[in-house]
Amino acid sequence: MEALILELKKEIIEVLNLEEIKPEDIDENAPLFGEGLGLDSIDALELIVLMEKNYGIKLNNASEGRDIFKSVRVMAEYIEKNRTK
Amino acid sequence: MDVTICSYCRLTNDKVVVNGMEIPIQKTEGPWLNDIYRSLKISYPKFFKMDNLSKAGFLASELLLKDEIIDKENPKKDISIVLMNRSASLDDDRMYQETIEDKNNYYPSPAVFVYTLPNIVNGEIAIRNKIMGETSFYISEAFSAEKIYNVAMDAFSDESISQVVCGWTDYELNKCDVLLLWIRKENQNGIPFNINNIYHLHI
Amino acid sequence: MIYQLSDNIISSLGFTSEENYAAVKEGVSGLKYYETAFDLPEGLMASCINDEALEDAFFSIKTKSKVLYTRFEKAAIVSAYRALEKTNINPAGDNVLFILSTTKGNVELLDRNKSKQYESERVYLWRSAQLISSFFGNPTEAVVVSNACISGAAAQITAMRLLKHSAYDFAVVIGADMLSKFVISGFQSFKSLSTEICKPFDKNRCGLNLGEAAATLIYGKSENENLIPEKSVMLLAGAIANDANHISGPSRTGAGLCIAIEKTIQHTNIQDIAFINAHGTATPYNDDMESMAITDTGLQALAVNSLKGFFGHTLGAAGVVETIISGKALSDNTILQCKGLEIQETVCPLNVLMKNESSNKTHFLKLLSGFGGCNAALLLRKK
Amino acid sequence: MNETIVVSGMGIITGLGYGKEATITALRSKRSGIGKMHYLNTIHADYPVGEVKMSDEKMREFLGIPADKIITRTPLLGIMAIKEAIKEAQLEEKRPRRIAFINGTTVGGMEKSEQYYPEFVNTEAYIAAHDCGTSCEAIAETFEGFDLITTISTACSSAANAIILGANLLKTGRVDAAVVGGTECLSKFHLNGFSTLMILDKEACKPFDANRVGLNLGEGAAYLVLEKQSDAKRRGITPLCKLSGYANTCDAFHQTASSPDGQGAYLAMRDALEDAKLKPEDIDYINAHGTGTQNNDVSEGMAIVRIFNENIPPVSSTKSFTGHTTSAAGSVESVISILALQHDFIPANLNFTTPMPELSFTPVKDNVTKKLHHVLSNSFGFGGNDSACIFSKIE
Amino acid sequence: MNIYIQAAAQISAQEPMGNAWFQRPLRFTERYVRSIDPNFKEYINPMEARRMGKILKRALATSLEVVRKTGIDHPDAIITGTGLGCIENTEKFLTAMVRDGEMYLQPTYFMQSTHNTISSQIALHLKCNKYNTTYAQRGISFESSLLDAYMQFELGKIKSALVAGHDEMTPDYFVLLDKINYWKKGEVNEAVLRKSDSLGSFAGEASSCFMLENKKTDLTICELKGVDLFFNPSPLRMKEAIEELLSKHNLHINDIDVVLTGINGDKDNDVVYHQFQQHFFPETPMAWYKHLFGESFTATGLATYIAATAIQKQILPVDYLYNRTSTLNGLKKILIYNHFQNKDHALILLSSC
Repeated sequence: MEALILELKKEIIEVLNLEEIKPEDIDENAPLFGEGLGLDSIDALELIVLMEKNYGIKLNNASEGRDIFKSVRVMAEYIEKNRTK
Repeated sequence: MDVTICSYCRLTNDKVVVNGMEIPIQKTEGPWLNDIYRSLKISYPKFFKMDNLSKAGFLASELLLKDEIIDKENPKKDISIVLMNRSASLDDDRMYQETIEDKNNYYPSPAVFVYTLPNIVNGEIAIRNKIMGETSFYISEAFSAEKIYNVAMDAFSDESISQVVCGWTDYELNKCDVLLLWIRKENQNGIPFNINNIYHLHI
Repeated sequence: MIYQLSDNIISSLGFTSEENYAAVKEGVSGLKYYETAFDLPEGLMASCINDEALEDAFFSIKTKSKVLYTRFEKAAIVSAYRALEKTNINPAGDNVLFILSTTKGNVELLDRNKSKQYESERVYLWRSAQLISSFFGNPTEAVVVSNACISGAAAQITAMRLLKHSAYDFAVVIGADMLSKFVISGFQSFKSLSTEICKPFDKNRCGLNLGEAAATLIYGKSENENLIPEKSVMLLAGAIANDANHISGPSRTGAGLCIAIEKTIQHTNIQDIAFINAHGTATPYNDDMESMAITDTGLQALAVNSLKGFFGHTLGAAGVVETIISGKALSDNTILQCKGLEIQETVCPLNVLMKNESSNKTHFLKLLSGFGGCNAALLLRKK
Repeated sequence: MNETIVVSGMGIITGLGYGKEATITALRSKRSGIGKMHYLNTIHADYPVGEVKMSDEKMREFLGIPADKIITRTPLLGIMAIKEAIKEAQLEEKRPRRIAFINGTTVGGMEKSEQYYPEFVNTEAYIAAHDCGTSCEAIAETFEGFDLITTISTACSSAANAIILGANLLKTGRVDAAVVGGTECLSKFHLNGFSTLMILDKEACKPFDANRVGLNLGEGAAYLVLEKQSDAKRRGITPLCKLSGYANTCDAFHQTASSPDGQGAYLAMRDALEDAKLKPEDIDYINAHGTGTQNNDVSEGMAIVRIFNENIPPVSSTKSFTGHTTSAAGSVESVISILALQHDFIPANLNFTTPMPELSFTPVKDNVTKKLHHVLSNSFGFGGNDSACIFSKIE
Repeated sequence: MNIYIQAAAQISAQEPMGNAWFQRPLRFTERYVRSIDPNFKEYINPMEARRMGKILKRALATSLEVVRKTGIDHPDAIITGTGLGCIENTEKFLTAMVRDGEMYLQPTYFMQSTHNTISSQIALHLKCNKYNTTYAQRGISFESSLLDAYMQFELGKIKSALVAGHDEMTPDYFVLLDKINYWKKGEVNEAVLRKSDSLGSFAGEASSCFMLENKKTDLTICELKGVDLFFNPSPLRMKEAIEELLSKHNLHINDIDVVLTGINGDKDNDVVYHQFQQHFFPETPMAWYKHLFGESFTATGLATYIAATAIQKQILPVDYLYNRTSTLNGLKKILIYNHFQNKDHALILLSSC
């Protein structure tokens, strides 16, 4: 689980071009949107691509992401449960 | 107001150019400015009393005004001399400082001290040509065609002034950088007096 | 025409224009004899700014600047600061132009012993001007006028021209020169210094005294009517002309000064002129020359004074200091005495005042002459 | 400078067919042009689209363009539409002195670029055809005598902005007539783009419906010929209608999403009304942008409510007929708005069943016959580029 | 009606933002020169910048520079000209689409690929709800933007406008355009470009931004007197247009001090400028600038920057003068003439004020 969280952090940094941020700067329990990292709806779409590309999880609707992208930990838990690759 | 450059003179460490034509100078082992003086066959013994800044400005003015002011005697109240440089009179200031630096060898020289003002060069040119209009000197960090243009044009705000000797006269640490312009208002001949042309004449 | 919006004088007589004027009106001179000064072999009669007072005044300006300023720069800054303080002008605005009038600036830094803490560029006048204007956050490049002893008048003429046709609304004209071994030894070598209080226009005048001052005049365009203080003085006209005679000595005839005066007063009724504040250095030649020019221009009946007996010759500051003091006198309906004068005698006789008089005339004429054969005249008027 | 600008001709090609006749017929019979994809080769063929049912070859044949001439689909559609517009305005027979052509497009020659990318082996000619300006030039060159051309590329509001520029060119007297509008073909590029934004509907789109999912892409072209009323009169042309007002504003809210209160849309409609010197109650029909995405329809709907309050005129989105013709949408829907005005007819908003809880109005479900005087057409684009045009009957 | 250029900013192959390079421009011998970028962190915070391609960062930085200089943070119009738009992001999306067969595509590249991303990002950053548009007409994209602004000033619709021209050149697009003879095949230098005896120029990038206003202030750099576009104009039409432009401002041919052209070393391109000069301005000094910046769809933005700077400084260094004369009658009026492939033509007239 912790390995997946770290992997996810690195992937998020890369795909969202969070140049100034290092994996250890991201609190896996903090909200990704709004307060925490301050991500927006386009980032959500990018994360949906990431989920499909890297873990084979297909989300059809942007609103589905809302619950999944609460925090890195929630994301990782969801991936563990649903991954197809 | 249309102002044109009737003649111009560029004086540097290796060249004397008047109205675009290089003047041949007989070089000797001696000081460059003295070589120019001799090559021009001017007879003005006071020249040798001058500091380098005044010498450089004086020589440039001689070349510049050669055909313009043949009459050196009658007062000319319609001409101003407005000059500018970077180092003021520091070249001479340093020489004077040497004369007072050493307590044991203290011999303040009035002949050197008298040149420790940049506007003395205006005075030398004025005396030589009996020019009795305004004489002003400004300091600028670097050559600026724009500033030269502005102060020269401002000289015409005195309505009795119809001609101005203006430009850049700098001499410091053996580096001579002079561009002198003879400008005239309401004159059709010559290069238009504008910033662009001043800038290019200095290159 | 441009208006004086504010002013300041830093001199041996005080650190405000008002203190200076009050002292002058009382007849107090700032000249003092120094047995030893500036590491020079001879004694000196001079008017010097009190070092400690200058340091205190500079210290009292809260600044974030980390620059180490020279004495010359400090005096100029304090003077400009005190003049600006009395106005609502934001010196950091790009409609404000600084004009510095000085003959020798930081020349004392040529003395290797005094220059160690400063960068080598510090001896350049433009560098001092940069530091002074940037102290106030001013974004525009300051103008430096260095026209020997007429610099202070030349700077005011420059201000008048620039305000007329440029976008600037205000010109902060600072005139400043400090005494140094360099300057004093030079004048001594000329044998033109008097060891006593100078005697302008006097039969027995025998030379000048040097002085230190930093003075500031803030000029504004006449459009800024509401900014103009009640007792403002305005600069109506000014001219510069050359003698074309001799680089260090004045013309024997006052030809250049005549031209400058004529140009300056050409549109003025002479009856309106309360007095002529002459250059009056108290050298034999200068004062004779001035008497001739005043006579040749038909002004010999006017009251004449010189302020050199109060301040000495403050070189690049003289034009600014003397314009301020004369302006205060004009507003005060007073013509100041010519301190030092005992027996008036010049080639052409003049009406030089030996004690203060009152006059409610509206104008005064300011004269200056300097090395290089330059002469300047300014005409000013009460608001 | 205050002279009335009129529309003296127009042309259109969309999924509804080629020409005004085909268009009005389809609208009247509520026959949508949205359906299965035929010409675009993509893995996303399951998305329904408003495709123009003509192959490139067919259009070349119709227009008499030789097979070896390099031309992409976007300008082909444009030429089809411009021909009709020029003919109606009689620009060739009764030539105005100077004529401008202002084209709106975003995709340009992308549909060929994506086919040959990245190598363009043996097809170098399509490299130059990639940029938007080339499409404009290709269309302009089919008609002798355009004096001034340019391309506007503000995504889905491009054609509306072309109308605005054309009107300004006329008002400042730079030209005597302006052919304005937009053209856009379907491309994999923007189909995939919209797909990544997850705003495409796998079914027919449902503008202003509570259960809307997203938009259907369309393609097409449409142009208006604009001129001053006095010039039309001089040329002996009876104008179709007036362009009485227009405005361009920016939502400045988000790169792709519209603000929840529709600030940009609100300002565009408000300023267009002001430009036309009309009051909200003067508007008889709003041809909405109404893409059918969650975001657009609530934003635009809120803006409509803010402007019209209680008195909301009939609203419909004809994207339910044509699909979203992106850069061409502004002129496609302007032509539809003018057809509505000419025929006193309000086209239906297809596929509507459930009112949106956020809005106090519902779109017109069925065709309505009604006397129309002033019609408002909205066109909004990515990046918050919001424009509105008002067309009015000449009475 | 008067229109003034109040502030200007540029990012190009010369030093960005400031003007120090103007009198000492860099010279190039490469076929492909990219712009020198400023430190974008001074303009855009990293969170905002992270999705932006080069062209967007340049656009935002130059815009913020003119906003800062003028204090106009809500211009009445934001208008961008860009020949190619955000080609870097377009390529990223296109490459991924072709490579991965329309799978796993990233929305960011798509949403920042459209041409109007530039104007809308500026509006977004400034929170400016006003007029906002984008022109993409190849070599006259910038002029189209300027014309739009000009007309709106004329119609009294606006009092201020931010007008910009931006184009980037990616390595891939450079290669593509190389295939169709946009670039010279051998070495490029001033002498080669001056010769104009072969096809092609060298590739550059151009970002320029101007704040226009209808009133003159202390900041004013120069006045925008006119801008006109022409499609396939005949010589007669061009003559007419020049006469109209001059007479509108009571000017004579001799009042034009310099004609600034888009001479770029391509023989087909340059001959048009030479003819233009011979026909219409035989006595007027001709200037060029593309030898110092490279060819770019919106290079005319840089031409405008140069002409404006020359008028402001009243200096046009000999580096820009094609016929190397340095004596000018003045620098009060500069006419910028640009054409693209002899189809799209444009005139811009700038004047001192």
